[in-house]
This record gives sequence, structure tokens and C-alpha cells, in this order.
Amino acid sequence: MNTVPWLTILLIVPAAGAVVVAALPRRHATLAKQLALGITLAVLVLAVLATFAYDPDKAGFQFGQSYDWISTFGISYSVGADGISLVLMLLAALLVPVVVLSSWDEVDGGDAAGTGRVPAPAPAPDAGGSPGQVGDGGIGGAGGIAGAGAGAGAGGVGGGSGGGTAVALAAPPVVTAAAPAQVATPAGRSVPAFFALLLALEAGMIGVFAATDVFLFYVFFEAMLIPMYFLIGSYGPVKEQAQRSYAAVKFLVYSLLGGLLMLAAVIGLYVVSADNLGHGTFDFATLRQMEITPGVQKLLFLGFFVAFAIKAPLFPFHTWLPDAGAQSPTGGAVLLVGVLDKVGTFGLIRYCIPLFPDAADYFAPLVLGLAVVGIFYGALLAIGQRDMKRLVAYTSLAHFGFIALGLFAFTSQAGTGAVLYMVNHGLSTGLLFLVVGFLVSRRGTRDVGAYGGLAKVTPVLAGVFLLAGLSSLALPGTNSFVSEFLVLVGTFTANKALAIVATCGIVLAAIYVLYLYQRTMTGPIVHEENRVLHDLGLREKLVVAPMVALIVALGVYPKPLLDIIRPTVTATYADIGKSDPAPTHPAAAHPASVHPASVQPGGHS
Amino acid sequence: MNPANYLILSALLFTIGTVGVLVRRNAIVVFMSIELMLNAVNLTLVTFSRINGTLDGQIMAFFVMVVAAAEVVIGLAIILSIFRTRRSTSVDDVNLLKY
Amino acid sequence: MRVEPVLLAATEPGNQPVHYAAASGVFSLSWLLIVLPLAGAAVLLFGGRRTDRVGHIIGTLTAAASFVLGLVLFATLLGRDGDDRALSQHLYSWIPVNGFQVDVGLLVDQLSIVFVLLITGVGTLIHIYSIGYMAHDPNRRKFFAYMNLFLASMLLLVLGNNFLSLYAGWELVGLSSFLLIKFWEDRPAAATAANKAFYMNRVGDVGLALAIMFMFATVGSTSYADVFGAAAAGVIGYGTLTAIALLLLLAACGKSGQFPLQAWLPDAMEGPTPISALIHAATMVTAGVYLIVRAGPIFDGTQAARTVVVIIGAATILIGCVIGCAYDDIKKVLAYSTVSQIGYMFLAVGLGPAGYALGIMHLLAHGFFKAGLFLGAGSVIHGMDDDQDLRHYGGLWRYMPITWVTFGLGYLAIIGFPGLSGFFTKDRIIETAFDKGGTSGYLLGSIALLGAGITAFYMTRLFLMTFHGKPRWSSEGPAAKHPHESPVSMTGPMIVLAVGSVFAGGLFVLGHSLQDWLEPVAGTGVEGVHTFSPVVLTLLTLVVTAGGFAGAYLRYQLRPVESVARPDTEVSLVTFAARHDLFANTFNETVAMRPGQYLTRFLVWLDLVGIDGLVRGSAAAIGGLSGRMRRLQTGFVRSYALSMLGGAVLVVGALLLVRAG
Amino acid sequence: MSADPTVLLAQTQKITPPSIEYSSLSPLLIVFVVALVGVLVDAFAPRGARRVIQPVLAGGGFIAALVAVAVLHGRHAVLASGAVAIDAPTLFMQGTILVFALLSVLLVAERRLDSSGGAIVASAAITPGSKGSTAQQTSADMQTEAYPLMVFSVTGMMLFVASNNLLVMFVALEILSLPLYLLCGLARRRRLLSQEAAMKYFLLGAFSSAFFLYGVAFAYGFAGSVELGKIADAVGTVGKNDLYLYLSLALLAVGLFFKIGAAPFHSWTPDVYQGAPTPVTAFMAAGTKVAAFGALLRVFYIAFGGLRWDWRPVLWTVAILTMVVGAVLALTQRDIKRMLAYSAVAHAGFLLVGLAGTNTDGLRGSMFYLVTYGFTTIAAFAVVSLVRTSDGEASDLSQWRGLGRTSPLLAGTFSFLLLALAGIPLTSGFTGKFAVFQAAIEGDATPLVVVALVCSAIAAFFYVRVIVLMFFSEPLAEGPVVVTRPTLTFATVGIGTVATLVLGVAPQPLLDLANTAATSGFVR
Repeated sequence: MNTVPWLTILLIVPAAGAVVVAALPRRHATLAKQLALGITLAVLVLAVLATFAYDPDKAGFQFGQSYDWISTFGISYSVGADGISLVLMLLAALLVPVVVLSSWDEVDGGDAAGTGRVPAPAPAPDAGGSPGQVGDGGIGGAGGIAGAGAGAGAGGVGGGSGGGTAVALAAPPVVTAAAPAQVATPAGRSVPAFFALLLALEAGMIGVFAATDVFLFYVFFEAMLIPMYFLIGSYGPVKEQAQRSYAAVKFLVYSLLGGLLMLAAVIGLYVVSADNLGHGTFDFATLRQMEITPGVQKLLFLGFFVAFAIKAPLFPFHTWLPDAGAQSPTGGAVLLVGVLDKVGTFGLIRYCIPLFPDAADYFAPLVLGLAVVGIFYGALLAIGQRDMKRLVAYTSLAHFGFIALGLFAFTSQAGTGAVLYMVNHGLSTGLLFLVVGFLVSRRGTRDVGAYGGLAKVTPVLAGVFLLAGLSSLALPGTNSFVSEFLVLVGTFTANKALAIVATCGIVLAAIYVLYLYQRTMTGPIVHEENRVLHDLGLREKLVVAPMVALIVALGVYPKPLLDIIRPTVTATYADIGKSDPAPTHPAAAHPASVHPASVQPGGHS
Repeated sequence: MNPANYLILSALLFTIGTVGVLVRRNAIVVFMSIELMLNAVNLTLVTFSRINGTLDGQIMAFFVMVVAAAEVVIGLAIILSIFRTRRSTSVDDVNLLKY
Repeated sequence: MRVEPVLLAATEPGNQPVHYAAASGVFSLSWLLIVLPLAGAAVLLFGGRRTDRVGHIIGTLTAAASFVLGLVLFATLLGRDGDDRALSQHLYSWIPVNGFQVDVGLLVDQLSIVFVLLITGVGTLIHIYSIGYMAHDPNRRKFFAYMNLFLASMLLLVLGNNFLSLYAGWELVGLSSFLLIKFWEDRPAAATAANKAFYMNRVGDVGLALAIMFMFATVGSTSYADVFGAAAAGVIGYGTLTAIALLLLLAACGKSGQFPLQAWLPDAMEGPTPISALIHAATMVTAGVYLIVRAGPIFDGTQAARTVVVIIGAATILIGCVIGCAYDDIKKVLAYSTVSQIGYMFLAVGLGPAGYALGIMHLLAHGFFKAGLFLGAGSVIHGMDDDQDLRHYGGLWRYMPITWVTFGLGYLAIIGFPGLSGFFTKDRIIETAFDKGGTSGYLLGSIALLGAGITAFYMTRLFLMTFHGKPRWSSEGPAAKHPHESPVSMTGPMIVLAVGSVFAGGLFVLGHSLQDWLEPVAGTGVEGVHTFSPVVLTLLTLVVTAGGFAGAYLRYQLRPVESVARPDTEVSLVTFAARHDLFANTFNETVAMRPGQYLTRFLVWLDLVGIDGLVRGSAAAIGGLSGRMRRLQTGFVRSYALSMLGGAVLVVGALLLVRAG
Repeated sequence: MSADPTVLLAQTQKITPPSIEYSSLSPLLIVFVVALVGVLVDAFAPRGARRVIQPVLAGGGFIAALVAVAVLHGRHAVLASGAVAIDAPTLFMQGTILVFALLSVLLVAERRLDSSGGAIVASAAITPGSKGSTAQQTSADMQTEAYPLMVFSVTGMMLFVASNNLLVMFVALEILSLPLYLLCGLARRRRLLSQEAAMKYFLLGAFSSAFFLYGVAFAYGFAGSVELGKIADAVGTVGKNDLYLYLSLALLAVGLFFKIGAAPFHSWTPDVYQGAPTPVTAFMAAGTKVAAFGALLRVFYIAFGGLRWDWRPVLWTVAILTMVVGAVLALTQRDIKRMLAYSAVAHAGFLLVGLAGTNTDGLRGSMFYLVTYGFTTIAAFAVVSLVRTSDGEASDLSQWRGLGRTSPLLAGTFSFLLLALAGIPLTSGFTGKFAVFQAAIEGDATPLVVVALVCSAIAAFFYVRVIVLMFFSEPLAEGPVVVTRPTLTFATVGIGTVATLVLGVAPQPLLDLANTAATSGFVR
């Protein structure tokens, strides 16, 4: 039994770091970077230590801590880790330092270099013009307002810019390589602020996984949005001010809408608990024991589910992701898709399924349906993209389909696979985003058409790119294979038809990865400027090295992670009375085919 | 004679006042219509006082008059200041603030 | 440490004891077979340019070391007695999740060791050959790295002791094949071919994956021991068994370029010739055959699936032969001959225990002579400055004698010239096909026979157009060619393989040596009643072959060959179809590719306008509403008063309504 | 609830002068006296001295009253023969009003915004456009009557929430409104807008108070008394003409809805908020809302508590209408004060949602929400008054572009306040929302809550839009300047922001306060 408050430490270190870094004056850019790197690495070390301190075979939460926060509503600051949240925290702790290192020159210099390489775009005639038109397109009569308002001149700009951002959701600015509105200079961007945001984000991510109080979870769930929002909005592509504002607002409002619906469910849960237990509480463990009538369960489930489905995102709720993915700085994109979105899938297995088992049963077909649709939809759209970051975003849609599929197949294999998938997807897609980011920073455009034949010029880059792709298409020997196969095989035992359909998706995966590789890396070099691109530098190699290593290592020897995840997942499904279907003709009575239901968490390894 | 009729009368007065507020442009007249509404209420109060057989209603009427008087002071001040600027007391001329 | 599952599997009542002894002694080193080339690959890939100079050496040495180790193991196996030659080694637990326990483990038995020898042996030879062939390529190091990677994957494929390890190897060979096909990646054709290969293989892989899922769902395990135990015990339902078998077959077709997934193999010839020899002729493409033989216990249980196998085999034989006659690209012709030869193997293994051994036998023989042929072709192409068109060759025997001889031997072997390996192995297959009896027997037999004839025709055509007749190239002028013999590093392996292709067949057949060796794995081929006596059949085959030869000789030796092919408009419909791969690609495009593209475009549109449109639409709606509502704020105090009055009336009305109600 | 014995005494013996417990009324009296003194000061003190004396006097008065409130806590009695009630909720809200008044005084007293003497006009009598008016824009002195007016208004507010008797309530309503009407007209710049605001507010206010008064009359007609308690008793008894009852309920509601700015009685809000001098706007937004809600709670909980099933549907409709109107209309505003006005409307809607809970949780939630909202909104308006161009405040949103680049600290603070208004966790806005929504769901008003949440999402949209303008777009060439000298305003912003943060992170103490207040409930 260890008494070290691991999770609180993991929370405080980055949070405090964020404050410190934010306090630095702009000119201390380098110091900010070094500080951020140091802090995140410290967090990583702590997280690893915590993992060693964690005892996978012990049921329930570990490192638990609980202090009253808002006793009036039975809210407490309580944190704890189980197998699922631990690995995700580990992922977050790993990715952030990588991102810090990868964004070393992105805020200052990096973009300048980028603009240096590509021909400078023609500045738009009227400063407010471009967003203004957006506004007009956006809301019926925004233009009219601009005209009608007193001081039409200023009003025009005001209404325009207002519309351009406020009602931008109504009409996305056309994403073009050429700069839309004002041509910004990276000068306007504060380096310390950027890294402070990253640290704040890390704190939020760890908190959201560590929380064992539903209210606390919600708080982190929402609070996380803000740093991400600023990362997209103020550090996105320099020359696409209108688009990145649009993407940022879309991301925030979309997530906020989901979050608020969830808030309704959260409060509902509290009220139900107040009725059932006499005193309202948000304590997850307590709520989990609570009996809720199926009708209420369904409503509450939907409240949570929509929020998570938007976050994840699942099929019909995904349209914010491509914009956000394309418009956020590379580091932001990595964290967004790598970790932030996992909160959605994490929420599904941590909250939706255990809290509302009946509803989960009732809605499982719906979720599974969305998942399978997502697998194909995401893959096909990825094939159809020309913007590389959007493409990667769409592949994530497909992957999240697999994850959701695994979670709602209700077998320990599928569940474990899905959770492992969350980690693996963070690594593979993270690496993919990083590499794409490297390309974009060299070439200044996300358009696939601008590349081609780079394998000759930048062999190492190409190699890493290919590896990331292979991991993304779940090739055996890479990490993703283990998780994807577990998901499929687990689903298969529960629902053959679905599994068969889903398996066909792996062909599409091959297509979107290799087609992208073919268009960017192979063939003759068509654009002269591509001949001079330089291969990965030392810093970039340092960035990708750990990812590459893990991708291979986890593909060859995933057991350590599986041993952490498996007991929790098995227990979760056991709690809601789900057990793996037994093989129809068990071959032999060797330990391998002992019926899983009888396998308690950590029963054997 | 049935005191309820006075209620009806007062209701009529109140309505007239209301309509006056809506239809008249001249600020002063609008303001007078409001005064009419208040006095309609006074009538109501007195009537109820009669019906309930308590004096409270009548006392309240005095209160209302005082308040109305205070209102007049404020109101005329405001209207006057506007009139001095715009040389008009039409409430419709005053609409810079809109939308 | 878990107890070795397979041992317990044997104790389970009702199951055929499928007993693999735990590996010990030298066999506990069998993992080195895989690790050696893998290490080589790793060193070369991560070592970077530093290892440029020694790259090919490291690659070749690791391959050779692996081969030697294989020989040692083989020898040791020979030392053991018949039913004790299957040794399973548990390395570590790979994917343990409750009921789903997958280990990384190796199985060294009569079947896998044979493949190990073929892979490492031919592999080593081709490494040596490549030293010369790729001498001038700046990326030679990478080439060897990939080849080592391939060896490792292929060995994992054949050595794994459960289906998931096999699957891993299965996809990894796909990867290495992909990497090597697109080795010259600045050629768009190469890149496209590589992708095509990977896609079509993935289709097959889906089959294998699903098959494994079926196994787990039914047996609760993926290890050979458990699955085969259950299959042999007949506890698995016929339907399930057939489903599994067919799915495995799909995988096999994908990997082995069998109908309907054959279209990728010819394109794969875009890769360097040694690769065509090693991967797309000798080893990888035969993995399908290995899979079916390995999964014998499953196929034994389902006649239906087997029928499908033979049909596919027979169909592919013809497809390969027919197209082989039409192409002028030397490598494509060889590719299609590979397709048809593998068709023979499928035909054989489809015939059940009787044919397993024969299939393997032909596979090995084919490994030798086809690799030899490709290397020869490579040598020719090398000498002709990378020109691959038969119609630009002619009379080369004078310029590259060694190539001529070795190639010739391979050529004789494949057409089944008496005494050479092809003669033994192919004839036995034809024979067995007839022996199947009944109409189907006759049908299959005659197809096989016909195939032999056509093979003779197009191989002769190839041989004659290349080495004999008048030269259709000039040593002067702009397109001057200076054919020359290749360096020793290249000819050496060719010679070795030629020797192999001469004697291998006999070695295997005489005294049923190989059959007996494989018997514990493949089962006994019961000597059924002969439809024809072997002698008659052999003569018959010879006659047909001779016919094919004669046809080609008349057409391409006695009559001059145009140096340009006749345009499609002037050739017979058959030739036209054959030149267009019997429209396989056209079919794929119209059925899969085009609709896919349209669907994708449509979805992109839908996502933008439809789904995101909804999101934006709602935002626009609210914005518009706002824009309209703010017009109500007219700034006229009287209208405000009116709205207030309205509100008041509503409230009063509502409450009076409540009162009334 | 047990009534104070003295009250019973007063009722039993007919002819006795009403006994006034001056101690219990001390907060009210202090403020009132201060107001009167203020008038005297304005009459006799020299021009220069007033500018100093008045704010000190007012501020001191508020503080003193605050102390008195603190001392009185726990008092639970009906005073002045049923005219005034002093109980926990009353004291809570009186305290709140005083705090906000204090903050507003700081804003009014701010004289270092520019060369001139602050936001209040030098001399209201000067007609706009005339030569004098341009001069007065920069003149150092101000219409110091503003302070007494404010104090009177505060008196009215405190009486409003304390009144236990509809007539007193009406009088209080007038006491709080009339000064406000005038204050709205006292802006130093943009005189025309200011006067227009004053007139609109006045006419509509008078109009609505007429309705309120008519309601009082009907209440009297129904119950024979205007004491809330008596009305409540009468509601139960049979044989009374409940037509009067319903009429009075409706008309009173109209009057009160007008004051809190609930749709469709909100139409004055944007115009007045925009036209009035910013400190006054802040004062109105925070103070008036508290007072009006206090009265609303009293009327609905005490007098008509028995009818809650009858007025709930109406309340629901008004609440939904208010939230939607506020949130949607704010989307397309270009004037920052106007936008905040609509956001005020939306927040009134959220408060009504809490009221719809019709339970102690609702009471607690509403009171807590009022505090959080007040602090945030005052701070927000204070920030607005800091961003200026050559001709006064840069109220047009377009002028705020890129403020995050030029003065990040201010922009950051403002963003934080906006996020609080949007209800993002770890800000007081979120805890407040949570409190009222929890009450509503507790009281089976779940659908209402869902609407409310959707509206908050829409609302978030326009708060975020301002952040986008400030941070993601490039600064204008000749953008507004952020004045850095005004210490008083900074103090207000600081206090407001800190309160917003603290109440978001550690709301427990205030919640406890509100909770005890709510549970001890209204005296009647």
C-alpha cells in the first residue's frame, strides 16, 4: 500500500508549471521552452513511477484521495486511478513532452521560415473584408445589420468581423493556400503563452482521467476546452486567420453544447442520487452501486453519450474534427486527436457503461451501428481528402469507430482491445500528425498535390511517415495490430456479422494510408522546391524516436499494458453482468480457454 | 348603488390611460395618460376600501398621489431637458437607440 | 511460466492427440532462424548510410547463417524418429486477454523445416546474386535490408505455431513485398504496382483474419495444436469448418496470386528481378500452398472447400498459360507461368492428402527452376540494358553462354523434360488428378494435361525468342546494345539453381523420400486405383508437351519474329484478351475502383454539404433569427410599450385561463 | 413560521401607535440619512469639496449599513406593524445590494479615465450640441447630485427587498426607480443617447409601475389587506372573489418582470444599458436585478405561494422566452454594452429557471446566482469603461480587435469575465448556473433546464466571439487606448474578477450563507 498522492502531484506539477511559464515575459522564449520541456519530462517520470507503484491485480481505484469541495452539493475533490485511466494518463504524460519538443520552433521562427519558403500570399484588399463576407454569408442580414447600424463604416467592419467569427459557424471560410484576411506575423504570438497553454492542457487531461468525482470530471472536461481553444485560435496557421478562428469557435461551441447536455445529465444523476440515497453525491463509486430505473437511465445515458460522441467523435458528430485538426498547430493536433478525444471514449467505458448498464444495453445496437458506419465513412472520406491534416483527422474518425465498436461489444477482449486502441491510436496518429507537421513546416502547405517523390529527398522522414502509416493500418508488428485484432476478435465472439463487416474496413485502411504515401513520397519530383527540402534534423529525430520505439515495442510485446488494462475492463463488464461467450467447441482445458467470466481481474496472467 | 360599477369605471379609465400611452406622440400627453392610469387605480382603491369596509384603501390613495407627484417632477425634468435639445416633445423623434 | 498448452491439449479426451514435443537442445535456438535476418535488417535500416559499404555483406551473411542453422536443424530432425519430428517452442506470451491467449511460439516440423531450407537457401543465393545485380544502385543497402526483412517475415510465417503468428508473418511478407516492388519508387508504375499488390493482399488477409476469429469463436484458441486437434476430432460443425476453410482459401488466393486475385502478381514484376525471383516466384507466392497444406486437418474435414480449391487451381492453370502465350515482356511471361504453376500446386493440394506432398514437391521444384529462370532473365535484362521486350532479343546464346545453359535447364525443367524435376513433380500431379476418378477427375486431368502443353508452348516461345533466331537488336546506332555475360556473383547462383532444378525432382520422388518425410504432417497419399497406368500417362504428357514445343518451334524458330508486336486490332480475339490479362484489371476497375472513387467523391460532398451543412445550417438559422428579431427593437418607445402591454395581456389571460380551467 | 410577539400585540390592541424597532431598520435608516445628508452637502458644500465629500459619504454610508446588516444577522421579524420584514433572505440581499452599490460608487467616483472629471456629466442642464456641451466634456467637475441619487436608489432597493406589504413595495419601487431615471440621463458624453435612455426608461418604468399598482389594488380588493402574509392566508380561504386574486397576481408579475427585464418586458434594457453612463449601467445591472428578484421572490413565495401550480406555467413561458430572446439577440449586437444588456436579459432568464424550482434550493440558488452575476457584470462594465478612444468609450465591438495583442492583461481579464458569464467551470458563473439548474431539476423543471442549457450554448457563442476578436484578429491601425491611470476602476475590476474566481473555485462559504438564509426562509 503506497501513500504517495501520485495523482495530485501529477496534477499540480503541470498546473503550477503553466502558471510559472505564463508569468514569463515574452522575450524569455527559450527559457519558457526549456522550462516547459523540463516540467513535462518530470511529469512523464512521475507518471512512469506511478505506473510501477500501481498494482494491476487490485480491484477498484488506487492512489485514491478525497477531500470535500462543495459539500452543499456533495461535491468532493476525489481522484483515483484504475487500469484504464492509468494508461491514458501515461499516454498524455508521454505525448506532451514530445509535443513540446516538436513545437520548439513552431511559434517563433518556425512559421516565419515556412512563410519564407512559400511565395508570400497577396494581401487581401480590405482588412475586414474577407471575414465580413463570411458574416454576410453566415447570417441572413448580417450585411444588412452592418449597413443599417449607426456609423456604417466602422459598423461594416464590426458586423463583418463579428459575423466572420461569431456566426462563422454558419459558413466556413474557404480554406485556400492563399492568405485570406490580414497577413499576420508570428511576432504577435507569445511563446511562453503557447507552452503555458500546453501545460495547462496537460493538467486538464490528467485531471479528467484522474477524477473519480463526476462533477470534478465535468469540470476538467470543460476546462480543458479553453487552452485547446486558444491553441487553435491563436497558434493555428498564421496565414489563415479567418479559418482558424472559425475552427476554434466551432470546436469550442460544439464541445460546449455536448458538455452542457452532459451537465444536465450530471445534475440529473445528482438529483437521482439525492432521491435514492437521501443525500446527493457525485462520488463515482457510490453512484455506480446505485439502482436507477431504466427510463431515467436512458435519458441520463443520452446526456452523457452525446457529449462523449461529440468529443470522440463518433460518426454524425464529427464535422468539427477536420477543421480543428487542420487548423490547430501540429502539437495541438497531436494532443487533440491523441489524448483529448480519448476523453470521449474513456467516458463511454468509465461512465456510460457502468453507470447506466440497462441503457447501455438498450443503446448498444445504435452505438455499434454508428461505430461501423464511422469505420467506413471515415476511411472513405480520408481517401478523398487532399488536405493532409484533414485526411489524418478523418482516419481518426475510422479508428474511433473501432474503439466504440470494441467498447460496446461487451466482451473483455474487445473492451481491452479498445482501451489499448486508445493508447495506440494516440501513438500512431500522433506520429502521423507530427510527420505531416514536419512536411507542412518545410513546405508551407497541407495540400497533398504540393508533394510527391520526397522519399528520395528526405528518406528518413519518408521512413517514419511509412511506419506511422503502417501502424495506422494496423500491420502486425506495430502496436495497433494488437488492439485492432482484439477488438475485432472480441466483437466477433459477440456479434459475427458486425465483426465481419468491420474487418473489411482494414482494406480501406490500407488504401488511405498507402495512397497518401504514394502521393507524397513516391513517384518523380514534380515541384522543384521539393528538391531542396532537408531531411529530419536532430531535434525532429528526437521527437519521433520514442514514438517509433513504442510503436514497435508495443506491437511485439504488449503484455505489460494489457496486464494493466485487462483486469479493470473485465471487472467493468463483470459488474454489469456481461461475460465473454464461451467457445462453442472448447478445444482443451488448458488455462488459455478457462471461461473469462470466472477470471477475476488479475486472476491469471 | 352597486360599488362594483366603480370598479368597471376605474377599469375603463385605466384602459383609456393605457391606450393613451400607446397612441399619443406628445411626451407630455403620454405622461398624462400614465397619470390617468394611476388615478384610475386610486379610484379602484377607494372603491375596494368601501367594499371591504376598511380605511386602508383610502390611505393608500394618498400614498399614490404623493408618489405620482414625485413622478411628475422627475418626468417633467427629463422631458424638458430633451425638449430643450430637440425642440420637440414627440416621443417618436427620440430613437437613436435601436436594434 | 504457463504450462505448454499443446501438451494438455493431447490429454483432452475426445480430441485427436496432436502432440508437439517441447523444443530443446539445438531446437531451442530455432528463434535464431528468424532473428538473424531480422537483426541484419535492423542494423542496415537504423545504421543508415554508415553501413552503406558493408550492407550487402551483412545481409548476405545473416541470410547464410540462417540457412546453415536450418541445415543443422534439418540434420537433427533426420536423426529423430518419424513421429517425433514436430517440436514446438514457446517463446513468450504475446496477447493474453482472459480467454484469448496468444503466444509467440515456433513449430519446427517436417513441413516447416522444408520451407525453412527453401527460403533461406534460395534466399541466400539470391542475396549473392543481388550483390552483383544491384552493384550500381545507390540504395543497395536498403535493398538488402528489405530482403532480410522479407526472410525474417517469411520464416515467421512458416515457423509460427499458431495462426496469429502466421498471420503476422503473412502481413509482414506483404509489407516486404510492397517495399521491394516499389524499390525504385520514383517510377510511378512501381509505386502503383506496389500499392495494388498490398491492397489485393489485404483482401486476402481479411479472409485469414476472419478465419482466425472463427477458430477462436469455435475452439477458443488459435494454436495449431488446439485447432487441428478439434478439427481432427470432428467436433467442429461442417458449416463452420467449410467457412474457415474457404476463408483460408481466400487468403491463399490473395497471397499466391490465384484466381480471382491474380491480377497483382504480373504488375509486381516492376520490382527488381531478384525480387521477382525470390518473392514472386520461389517463396512468398507459394505461401498459399503452405497455408492449405498446414491447415490440412481443416480441409480434410470439408469436401466442399476442397472442391473449390481444385476448381480455382484448374482455372488458374489455364488463365496463367493463356496469358503467358501473349506477352512479350519476358518477366511478365514468367510471372504468368508462375501463376499457372501455382495453379498446379493448388490443384494438387485440393486433391487432399494424396496431393499435399505432391503440391509441396512441385512447390520446391518450382522454387528452384523458376528462381533460376528469373535470375537468368535478370541476367539477360542486365545484359540488354534493362530492356525486357522479347521482341528485342534474339540469338543471345552466343553472348551469354552460362545464362543460356542455366536458363535452358530451368526451361527444360518447367516444361517437364524427362529426368528433370518438372517432369517428375508435374506428371505426378496430372496423374493424381486423373486418379481422382469420375468426370471431375477426367476434367481436371485433361486441364492439367492441356496446361502442360501450353506451358511447353509459351516457354519454348520465350526461350527461342530470347536466345535463338536472328538478333533483333543492333550493336550500333542510338539504341546500341552490347549483350555480355554477367559477373560471377550472378552466374554462380544461377548455376546452383540450375543444378537444383535438374536433380531436385528426382531426389524428391524416387523412393517417395519427400512424401514419407512429410507423411506425419500431410497424411498418407493412399495409392488409389489408377485411371491410366503411370506409363501411359507419362507418354501422353510427353506427347502433349512435345506438341506444345513443336508449335512454338514452327512459329518462332522456323519463321522470323517481328521486332514489334502486331497492334491489338490485327490479332485474334483470344490474343487480344490474353494481352489484356483476360480483362482482369478492367474488371477490377469497373467493379471495385471506379465505384469506390465515385462513392468517395459523393461522401466528401455529403460530409461537406450534408452533415456539416446541418451544423452550419442551424448556426445560420439562429443567426438569421437573431438578425430578424433585432429589427423588432425599433427604438420607438411606444412600440416597446405596446410589446409590454401585449405581454401583460398574455400573462393576465394565461392566469385567468388557469383560473377558469 | 412563528411571528414576532410584538406583532401579535400590535394586532390585538387596536389603537396603538405602530412600534418601530429602529435598531432592526438601522441599515435602511443609515442609507436614507446618508442620502439626505448628501443632498445637504450638495446644497451647501463648495463645488470642489463636493467631489470629494460625496463619494466618501456615500461609500462610508454603505459600509456602515453593511456593518449594520452583519450585526442584524439572524434577526427574523416583521416590523413597523407589518410594513417591513427583516429576515435572513432580506439581509442577504440587502448586503449584496450594498456591496454592489459600493463597487458602483467606486466607478462613479473614477475621475482619471481621461482629462475630464469622470463618466458623469458636468452639468446636465447644458443642452447637447451647444458650445457649452463640448466644453463640459472635458471640464473637470461633475454633477455631484449623482451620489445622493444613487444612495436614494439604494435605499429604495433595500426597502424593496424588505417590504412585507405591497404598498410599501410600490413606494420602494418608486424610490429605487426615480433616481435611476435621472442617473441614466447623466452621461458626460453621447448626451443625446443618455437623455433618450432616461426618457425611455422613465416612461416605460412609470407605465409598468402603473400595472404594478393596479395589481396592488386588486390584491387589496381580494384580501382586504396588502400584507403579503394576509394575502397568503386569504388565498386559502373560500368565499372570496379570486378573480381579483388572479388579476393582482398577473399585474404584480408584469411590474416585477419589467424590473428584472424579462421578455417580453425587456425592450427597455438594451437601450437604457447602452445610453446610460457605464457606472450607472453597472449599478443597474447588478443592484436592480438583486432588488427586483428579492421582491419577486417575496411576492411569489409568500403572498402567492399557495398558487404556485397556477403561476408556474406562466413563469416557465416567460423564463424560456427571456433566455431565448437574450441569447439569440445578443448574437448580432455590435455595441459591447448592448451585448452585455442582452446577456443580462439571458441571465434573468436563468434566474427565473431557478425560481421555477419553487423550493428552498431555488431560493438558495437564485440568491447565490445574483451575487455571482453581480460581481462579474460590474467588473465587465468596469473593463468596458477602460477601453477608450478620443471620444469616450470604444463601445463598438469592431474597435476591440486585437486588444489581446496590444494589452493582453486587460483582454485576458475581460475574457475570463466573459467565460464566467458563459458559465465555464472554475468560474462563479458555472457554480451559479449549477446551483439554479440543480434546483430546477430538483423541482421537476428538467425540460426548462435543457432549454436553458441550449441557450447557454448559444450565449457562449457571442461571449466567445468577443474573445476571438480580441485575441485572434489583428489590431486596428488606430485602435482604442486602454487607460492605465484609473485606480478606482482597477480596484473594482480586481474585486469583481477575484470574486468571480473565488466563487468559482471555493464557493462553499457563500453557499453556506445562502443556504442558511434560504432554509431559515421568509418571515410572514
